[in-house]
Amino acid sequence: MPKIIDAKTAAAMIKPNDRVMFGSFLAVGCAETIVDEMVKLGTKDLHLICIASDYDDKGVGKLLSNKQIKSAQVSHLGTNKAIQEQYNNGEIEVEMVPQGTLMERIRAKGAGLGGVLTPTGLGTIVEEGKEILTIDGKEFLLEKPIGAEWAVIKAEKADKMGNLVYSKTARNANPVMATAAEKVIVEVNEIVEIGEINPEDVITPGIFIDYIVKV
Amino acid sequence: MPKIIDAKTAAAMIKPNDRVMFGSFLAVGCAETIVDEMVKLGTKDLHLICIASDYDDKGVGKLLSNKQIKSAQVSHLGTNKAIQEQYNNGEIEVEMVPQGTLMERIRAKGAGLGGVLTPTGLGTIVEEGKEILTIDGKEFLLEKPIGAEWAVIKAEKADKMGNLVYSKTARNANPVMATAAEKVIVEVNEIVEIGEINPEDVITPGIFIDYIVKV
Amino acid sequence: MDRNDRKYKRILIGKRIARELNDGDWCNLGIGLPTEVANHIPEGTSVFFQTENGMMGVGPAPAEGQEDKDLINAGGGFITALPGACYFDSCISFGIIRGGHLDMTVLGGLQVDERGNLANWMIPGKMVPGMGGAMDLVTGAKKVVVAMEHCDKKGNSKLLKSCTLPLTAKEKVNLIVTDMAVIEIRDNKMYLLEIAEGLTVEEVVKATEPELVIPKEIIYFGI
Amino acid sequence: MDRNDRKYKRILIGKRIARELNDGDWCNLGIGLPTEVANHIPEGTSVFFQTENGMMGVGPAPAEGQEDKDLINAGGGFITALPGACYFDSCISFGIIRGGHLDMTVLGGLQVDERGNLANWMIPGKMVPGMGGAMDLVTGAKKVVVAMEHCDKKGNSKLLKSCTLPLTAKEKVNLIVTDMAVIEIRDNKMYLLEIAEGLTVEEVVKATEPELVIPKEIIYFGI
Repeated sequence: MPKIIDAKTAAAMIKPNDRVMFGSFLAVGCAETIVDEMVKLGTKDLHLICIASDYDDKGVGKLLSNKQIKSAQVSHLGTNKAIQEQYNNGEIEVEMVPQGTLMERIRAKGAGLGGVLTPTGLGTIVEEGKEILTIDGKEFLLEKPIGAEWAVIKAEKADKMGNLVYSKTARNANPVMATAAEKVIVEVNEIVEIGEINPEDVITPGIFIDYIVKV
Repeated sequence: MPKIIDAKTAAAMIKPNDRVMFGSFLAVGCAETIVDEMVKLGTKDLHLICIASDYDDKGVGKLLSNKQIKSAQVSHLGTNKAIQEQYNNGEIEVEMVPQGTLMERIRAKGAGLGGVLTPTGLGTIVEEGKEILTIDGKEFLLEKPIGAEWAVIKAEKADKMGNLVYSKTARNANPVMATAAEKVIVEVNEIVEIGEINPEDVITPGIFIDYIVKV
Repeated sequence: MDRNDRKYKRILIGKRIARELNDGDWCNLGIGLPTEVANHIPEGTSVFFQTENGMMGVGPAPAEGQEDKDLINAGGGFITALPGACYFDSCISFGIIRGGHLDMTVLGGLQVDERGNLANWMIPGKMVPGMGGAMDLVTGAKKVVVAMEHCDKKGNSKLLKSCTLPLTAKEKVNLIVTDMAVIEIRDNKMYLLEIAEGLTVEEVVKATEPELVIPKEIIYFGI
Repeated sequence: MDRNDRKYKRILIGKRIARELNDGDWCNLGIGLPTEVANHIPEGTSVFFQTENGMMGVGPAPAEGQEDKDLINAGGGFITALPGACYFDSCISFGIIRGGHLDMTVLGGLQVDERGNLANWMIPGKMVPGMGGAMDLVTGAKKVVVAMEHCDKKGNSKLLKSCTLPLTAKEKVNLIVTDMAVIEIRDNKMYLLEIAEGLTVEEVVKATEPELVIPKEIIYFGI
């Protein structure tokens, strides 16, 4: 059963050099309260795993503006000046991962796979340094799992067992990231009693959740 | 948008030598009405893809009892005498696939992957004839996608766009199979108007569905 | 409207691409120019739009004050959900994209070459926005349509013999619709299908770096 | 109850395995003997049971007449859903299993050897029920416990130096609980942890093919 903690406590558990994945898509579906506490605390040298780097003043972008990220695996950083600058200055190491490949790599970690074979990225710079396998006459890139010490995700509602439901497009990468980290912290707008979420509606089963933070 | 057809029409579309995947787990979540019409029609030489072979008189087992299956990929056949007999007599070709591997292989097809690397089956007869890859010092089996001409699935309810919701453990392999076949036929207990299913509750998006059969 | 007007070009391209869509198609529109396509779906044709951040059934932008902070498209713009819409996570969303379930995807382009290579995600030393979902979309969709202006600001052809920018995907583009022409890519060749009203074949050929296969009969498209 | 009684053995094994579970654990119980474990969870301990056909939070069998045809466990038996239960598809279910998210899985066994190899899914030329989810469970769960009788019907040890039947998984078994003993497998050795009340160490050693590492102090378990 997950522990219910506050955002400050959550932020303090994350240490320098930890890999942290955030479910967020242009700051929608982002655990903003926890991000704010992380910014206040200022823990540095984090490795960021996220779909996009969001905005300079919104979502995970705040951690970039505050120079807390030393490296990142993202699919998009066009909406964030801080990371573009730090990237151009060599202050941050960035691996650009196609969004679908990023999702598959995270899912692979969560589902115990050693990797997946994907056509995305073939013939592009994404294939650099990667093994290419030919399966039944077609070429595929071998993409390896991506895991993390922490997943910091956002959901609409949790019951006390950690079963989660989301809101609209704020769902995005949150469910898959919940499967792929050693510890998972979810920020929710509402905590309800066990049994108050219809078992058919649960998107993320409670087994994946370690900590719940209520906004 | 999917077509609404009757079970007899559905059964008649499936031709000899077609690969057909059925969502069913010991006959729960099985499109029984379509199976019954397939038995009446008697189309032979089908390739069956299913979690289990169900029972001789229930679920996909009825197709086996009626000798309509020439080959099968399943994870379990212990509850079905017909397939055990036909297997021992050499009348049917069976590939035993671990259940989780079966799900990943079907998902791989549906998600455009060339294969997945899994530890399940290592050191067992499942690894026979398969490539073993070492990723970061750990061995994995390379498992290839499984697709089919047809997925015949069962859901509780569909709207007219093909968005589906399921009932309890009758969900099982139905959602993943909906992604992996050239044509998908769903048997449902109820068809509702577009907009009557909450967009948050949809488990299988309508894009995957070609035909709806109402019981 | 002036043929050189940006808005004219946008409508011209969007309207022409809309005609590629069939009733019941499932489609993903990229950020920018491609979104114009949604404004020109012929009456009586139902097309369902995906946004790769996790939804099928994208509706028009909400009225001011009606925005839902949890409901955006892949460009970060507020949207609405049409009846029959559904939400899903990014994994399912890219399963739809990569599994070949989309009938069509429309993307912007920096360069397209005659082998169907597309470059649209980075300019080395300059802009590194990242590929986002573009590589997956171009690799996975059944039909890949590029919507872009025919020439860059300096007047150079964006249709090339060989792309010089880093690729988004290799040999995947099926159709290019520009403010000057509709061009199909097949067997490593560019086939001129239609030209914009008011232009001549010679003007299109001159503005295009690779050789164009010219049809016997010229078809024109307009707004 | 007689120590040779099947029901006695079943309770003895189930009760002992139940003690391996910690408050809040997530666990999968195989068909047959392992299901007995659910009947012996210590009071005050919450354990959540998965059924791999797609549910977390398995409750006891329903009262007669209360069966729901859509609610079964992996053995096909009718079950109920506890408060906090949730349903998911087989892909997510095996993601939970293979991704290492289950604290423990309990399975029956035909043979276990001192390297931790398990055979429990087929007898060549005889029974071919198939592995179902067993290979995934044994490969993926954090702790793998085998529940079985110590000897077969002929009195031969089911604990072997080397399995002779086709394997379910290689070197994955952590603990064996039989009607005679609790044995841990570590570094390719079998460590005797406890013996059943009424038995002597000599009797257990005699009934076991591989060498057992005997503890200094003998602990007994009973029902």
